[in-house]
Amino acid sequence: MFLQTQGITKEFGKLRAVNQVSLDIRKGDIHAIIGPNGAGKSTYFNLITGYHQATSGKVLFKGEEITHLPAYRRCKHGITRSFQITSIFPKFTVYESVLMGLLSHRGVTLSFFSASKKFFKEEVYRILEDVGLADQADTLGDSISHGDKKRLELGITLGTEPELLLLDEPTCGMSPEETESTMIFIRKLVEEKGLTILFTEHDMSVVFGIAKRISVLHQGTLIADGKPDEVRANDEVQKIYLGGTA
Amino acid sequence: MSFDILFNQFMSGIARASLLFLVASGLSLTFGVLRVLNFAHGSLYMLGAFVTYSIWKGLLIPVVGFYIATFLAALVMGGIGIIIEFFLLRRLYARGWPEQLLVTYALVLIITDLVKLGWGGEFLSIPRPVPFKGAVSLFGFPFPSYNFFVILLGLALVIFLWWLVYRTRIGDIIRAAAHDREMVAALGIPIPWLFTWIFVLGAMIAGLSGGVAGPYGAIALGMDIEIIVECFAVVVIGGMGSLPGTLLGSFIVGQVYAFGIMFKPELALAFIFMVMAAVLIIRPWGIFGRPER
Amino acid sequence: MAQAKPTPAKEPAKAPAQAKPVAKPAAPKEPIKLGAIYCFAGPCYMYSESAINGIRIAADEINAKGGIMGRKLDVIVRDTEMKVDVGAREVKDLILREKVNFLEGPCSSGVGLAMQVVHSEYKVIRVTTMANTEGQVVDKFTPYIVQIVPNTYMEAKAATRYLHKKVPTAKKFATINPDYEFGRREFAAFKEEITKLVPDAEILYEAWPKPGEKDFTAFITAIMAKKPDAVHSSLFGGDLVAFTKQAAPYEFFKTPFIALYDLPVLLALGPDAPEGTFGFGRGCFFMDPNPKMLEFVDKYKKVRGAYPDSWAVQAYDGVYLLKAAVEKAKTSETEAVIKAMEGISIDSLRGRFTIRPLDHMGSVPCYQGTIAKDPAYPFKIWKDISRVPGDQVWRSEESVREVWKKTGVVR
Amino acid sequence: MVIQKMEQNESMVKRGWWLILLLAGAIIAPHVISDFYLVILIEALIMSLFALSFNLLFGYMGQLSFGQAAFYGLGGYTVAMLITKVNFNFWLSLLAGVGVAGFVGLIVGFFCVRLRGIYFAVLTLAFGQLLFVIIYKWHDFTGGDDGIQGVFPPGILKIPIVYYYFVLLVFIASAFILWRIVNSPFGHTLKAMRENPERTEFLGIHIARYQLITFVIAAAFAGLAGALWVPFYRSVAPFYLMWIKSGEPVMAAILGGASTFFGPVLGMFIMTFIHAYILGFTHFWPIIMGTIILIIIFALPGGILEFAKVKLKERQERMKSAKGSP
Amino acid sequence: MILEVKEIHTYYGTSHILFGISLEVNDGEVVCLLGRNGAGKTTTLRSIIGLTPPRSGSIKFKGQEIIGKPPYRIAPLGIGFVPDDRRIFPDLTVRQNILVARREKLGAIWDLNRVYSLFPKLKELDSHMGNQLSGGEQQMLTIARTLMTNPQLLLLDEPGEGLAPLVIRAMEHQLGEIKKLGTTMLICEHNVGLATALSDRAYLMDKGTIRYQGTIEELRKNEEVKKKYLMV
Ligand SMILES: Nc1ncnc2c1ncn2[C@@H]1O[C@H](COP(=O)(O)OP(=O)(O)OP(=O)(O)O)[C@@H](O)[C@H]1O
Ligand SMILES: Nc1ncnc2c1ncn2[C@@H]1O[C@H](COP(=O)(O)OP(=O)(O)OP(=O)(O)O)[C@@H](O)[C@H]1O
Ligand SMILES: [Mg+2]
Ligand SMILES: [Mg+2]
Repeated sequence: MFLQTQGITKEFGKLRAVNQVSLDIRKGDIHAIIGPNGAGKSTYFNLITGYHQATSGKVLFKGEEITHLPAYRRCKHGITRSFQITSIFPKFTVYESVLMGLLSHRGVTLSFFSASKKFFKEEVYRILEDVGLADQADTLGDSISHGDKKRLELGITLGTEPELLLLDEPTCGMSPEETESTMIFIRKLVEEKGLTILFTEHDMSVVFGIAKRISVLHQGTLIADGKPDEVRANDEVQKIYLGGTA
Repeated sequence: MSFDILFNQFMSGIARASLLFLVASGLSLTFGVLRVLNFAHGSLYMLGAFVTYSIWKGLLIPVVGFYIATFLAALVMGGIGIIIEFFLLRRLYARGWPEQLLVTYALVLIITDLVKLGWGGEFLSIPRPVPFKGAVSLFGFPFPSYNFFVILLGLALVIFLWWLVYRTRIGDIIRAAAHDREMVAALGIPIPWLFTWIFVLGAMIAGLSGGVAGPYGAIALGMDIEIIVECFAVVVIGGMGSLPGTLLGSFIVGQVYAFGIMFKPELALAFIFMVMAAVLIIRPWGIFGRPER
Repeated sequence: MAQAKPTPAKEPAKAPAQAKPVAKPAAPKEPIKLGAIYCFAGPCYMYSESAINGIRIAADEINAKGGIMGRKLDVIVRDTEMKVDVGAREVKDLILREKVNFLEGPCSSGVGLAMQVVHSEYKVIRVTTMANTEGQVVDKFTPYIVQIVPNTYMEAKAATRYLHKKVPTAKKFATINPDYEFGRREFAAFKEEITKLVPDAEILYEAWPKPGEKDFTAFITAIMAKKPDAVHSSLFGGDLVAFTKQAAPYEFFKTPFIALYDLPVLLALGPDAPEGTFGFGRGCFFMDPNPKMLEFVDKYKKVRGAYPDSWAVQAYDGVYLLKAAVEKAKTSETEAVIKAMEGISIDSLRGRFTIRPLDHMGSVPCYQGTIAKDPAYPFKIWKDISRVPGDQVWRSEESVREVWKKTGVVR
Repeated sequence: MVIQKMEQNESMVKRGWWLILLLAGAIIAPHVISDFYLVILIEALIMSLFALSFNLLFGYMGQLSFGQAAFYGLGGYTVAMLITKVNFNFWLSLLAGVGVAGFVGLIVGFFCVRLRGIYFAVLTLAFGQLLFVIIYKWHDFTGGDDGIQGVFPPGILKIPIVYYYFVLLVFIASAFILWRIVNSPFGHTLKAMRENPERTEFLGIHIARYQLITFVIAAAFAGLAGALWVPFYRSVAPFYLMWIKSGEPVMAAILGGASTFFGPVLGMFIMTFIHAYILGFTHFWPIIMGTIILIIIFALPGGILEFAKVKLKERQERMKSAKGSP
Repeated sequence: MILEVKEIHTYYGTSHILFGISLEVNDGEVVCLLGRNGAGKTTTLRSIIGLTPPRSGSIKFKGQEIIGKPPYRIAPLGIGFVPDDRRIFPDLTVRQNILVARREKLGAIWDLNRVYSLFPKLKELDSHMGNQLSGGEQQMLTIARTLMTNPQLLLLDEPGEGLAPLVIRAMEHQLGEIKKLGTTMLICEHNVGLATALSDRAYLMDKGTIRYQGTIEELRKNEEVKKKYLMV
């Protein structure tokens, strides 16, 4: 089993943001988590990536328990994430930002005396080409547009060459055209690099366009899990979330 | 050790805590809203003391002279606060806090020399005002009634600030602005003036506490640096920008010092920093502070 | 003359190459330069201003009468900001750039000690008129220092005797001293003397407020809780003002108390000065109203519009000491002046005193008195004044030598 | 790409000339300036090293330490005590100074690196003051507020000009090491933590560990600066550990430009020289320094070097666009 | 005409972003700005509210020139701004977040009850702190907060971003209601469904310029536009 959560729960005071969620994510899948606002999707992500510590339950990655590992260790295991509110390096150029992920992943961040410029030039440019930011390589992170920032963040996470990539609303804020290209790109990642992707999204055309499996959260509880068509056919899901839009 | 002695030591700790709170609350307020750690707060306090002295000396009104002088000095410091905020800080909000810190540090240097130029560095002193000249008896031990005055004033200020910050719309705006002034402005709230008034309020509190410190101790050069370091200890222990934190921080520092003096006088000062370090190790953002995440 | 070895370091002071002797024998009409280096910061600010006033008045007098051996006396003022590194550097500046012949100052003892290493290396004499730690002449003696302010040892000893004379029955004592070099030394001397005077004396409590403390409430209650017979203190300046005001409501001054109640403190306290409490000081007009002093007071009042305090008096004396020594040596050359200085006696504002050859300590008097009203002044002054000549209280030569043995001073 | 590379080379050559010129100046300087200014030059160099150590934290890691003087002072005290009390070898004392500062930095840093921003600044201030109070109060061991006097360097190092070349050498070596560090992958990680610690952590970086390493490096170099200073002035005092001293590199970095490598050095040189010059004729130095700070902050945002860099870039851009249009 | 933007040029520091944008919004109309990422939509809105004041050009609101005024002067004239990055005040509860924006004036239509009935979810969260909300909840709150200022012209920057489909549908409905009450709106939105359902007219932006303008019907008829911007 690739990633497995067993009865994972997170409480904020009295609020159970994530309630006993047990879910298996298979290697090579594109797996969507959907649900109304405040359903607990981001919190679920936070539990997997170590941003929050679970109140109870377990997270297993490739058979190993990682429930209480700090975030950076999970990244070393091969789990990388993007944030719902884009999180980039404002005063780094696009190039430098992507380089950071690579430096970290390839374990050279403790080398003190060699010039960082010399590292991984090709790899960085390849990623930049992939996410379509090659022409902005020398632009500062905070002066690219909202949508570009999303793509930059994707590029940064790819630098860590993850096995499991968690994307919190990856196309949110992107124009339809860019959404389309991002979808294509995500699909390509899975097909060519064998990545596993877990993502949340409110744009149903994206969800039903690329997801191979969909899980639905509602008030912290898993209420449906299955192939897109099964989920679409689920009455409860229609009632609380889709409302006939998909 | 008998109870009355311990109680008396406790009360002297409370008196010290009140004075510390008077000063530190202004520091905490400006930090809470403007996110400016005002190094010059101690200097405004010192200047307030000197100004109070001069007004008191000039007024020559017997009984109430001191109270009037303190009130006027607070106003004067408010005026200086306007100048500082309007001409200096206002231009810096968009920049990093280190630069703001440095500007207030520059003010420390400038105000010190202005005091030297204006008052020549003599030690000045204001006698304790009527009706707080003498002492009252607590468990058969005299307790200076002026200390009561300071304690009462501290309490009054706590209540006022608490009401202002947590019970008024201004308070909501203050807390909103502490985080995102651009958005508050976009909602149509005149941010620059809000900030000016907050800073002025902080400066007035500094001036007021300086005035109160006159009859309490001595007015002298160096009282700025002396108080500001302790105020830092107070706000750090309590949690920066938190009103209840400042209150608790003052209490802790006052008591640690008072009992430190009683049991191990030569280490009393070190105790404060030890407590401070200990608190920060357990709760890095102070007792009532909030973690950044 | 024996060479002083500043440290037990292996290096003998073989006329170190780096210390270019700068105070060369000068052309006759070249002015004599005096570097006045004081601490214009915090509590020292006022003392330093006073000292500079005293020095300037003395220099003006001397220059009006044709200078020292026909040479004008130039005063160059420097500020240490009460920081040791700045002090050490400013001394270098005075020596290297301004090429001063002599130094006077500073205020802070710590700064004084740091400066001493530097000017001794460059072989320039410093007269210390304010920083009065014994360390300068005893523990860390070099021949380039002359001290004409009663040192901590003398001062505390004399004050202790006065306290004992006033309250001979007192056995249980408490002390409150600022927690730094000065206060610590005063305390040590007090302890030594009081055990001599009252063999069964007991020190119940030692309070150590930090210098600059303005809130003594907790110290006061802690002291009173011990119910001592008398309290010794070396608090001074603004700290003493604050202490006095905070202590009064506790009826603290019912207990005999002695501290550095000199002119500025009495001025600041005004009506709040506790009558009947004892003070010690270093010599101002009401402590030693001799004709010379009173003449100085008039002059000072004309120039500054205020009464001179002891800091001005001592600084003034310092300039005249240098004048006398230079005139005796007939040159401003350092080694000759040192030789002339040793054993010299001058008539100062505080009466006649002599520089002891061994450790360059002046036999300057210590004063004590009891605070009282005086119709002649708008502030309180002292009565029952006692003037203790320095040679009655200073450390004996054997005792000095003993300390030197420990600290490695060879002479 | 190729053009970009050429431009880069060109600017490297330009920068190289700069450094060579500066170096030449530094070598001949003591022969042309007066004794006193030689003293100031030595001071400025040592303090610059102190400022560089501070700026590793501030400019690169993005954390303002207000307790850096504690390590500076510890370096100084270690040297002073070893030399005066046990007659220790001077060179080994210097090393010990670095070591002690670094070791204490490890302990203090362990607690401090968990905090950010102004909280970090105030916690370092607290620890700095704690160390200050310990040195100040531990009279028997450290000499209390008197400090320790008579710390002489050996042999010809007593001669200021020799000491100058020695300090210059140490400074260049240290600056080179720091320069390499900030441009290494480690340095890149530091800057990333400054920009966005959360993002960096989720890229697999253990923030606290990296900050701690940096803290120790910075403490060690601050200790080195202190260890160089004390034998030059022959004495040490608790004041060296005080927060006011910690403020000096802060000022230097912000005045000179914290985002540039040499900004703090420039800032420190300006401060040291102006200070020495102005104290010559007034003791109202604070008001002048305060005014200078205000002027620089308001007139030259980002600090002198950063401001110059921005202006230069603007000019280049203007020239480029002027050339571009026919 | 309630808003008239003429030839504005806006910069971030030295980089030139808007190259002479002109647009008009009539009273009671809903106009939307479409365009790819980085086209300058947000910048246009920020220029109007005064957060990034244009260097040249003219912006007239109800006939009054507002360029050069700070945001806190512009907003009270009747302009409300909903930023794309939400900007909830973390130290305030949901209720305080809403009330802090309240502006008393005559004929005010929005009050606490009304915004709560618009976003019932917020009512449930009444006493939660701003920093404890989910992304979508924050989005609702930021709209609610701006409505409390009772604006005549509402600038909405991607109001649908991060909202669940049902909520978007509800919001579409609510914005329709707001429109019926006579509030004018200028919307940037990538969600074409939401944008076109509400809007009367649209401007297409590209690289800091206006490329196309027309009514929604015209837009739908234009094949190229349809393919490039509407993806339908
Ligand atoms: N730090 C926190 N403290 C308290 N409550 C929280 C915290 N973070 C989230 N919550 C609450 O937990 C619930 C789930 O939040 P979460 O962010 O996981 O929702 P979501 O499914 O990602 O929603 P959206 O689609 O709107 O992003 C929400 O009701 C939110 O208010
Ligand atoms: N703070 C900034 N500093 C410099 N340039 C910026 C800044 N913010 C945005 N830009 C630039 O301005 C241009 C327009 O950005 P803007 O945010 O207005 O685009 P947008 O149309 O809103 O895009 P999106 O749909 O992605 O939100 C972009 O090219 C971006 O690079
Ligand atoms: Mg979410
Ligand atoms: Mg946008």
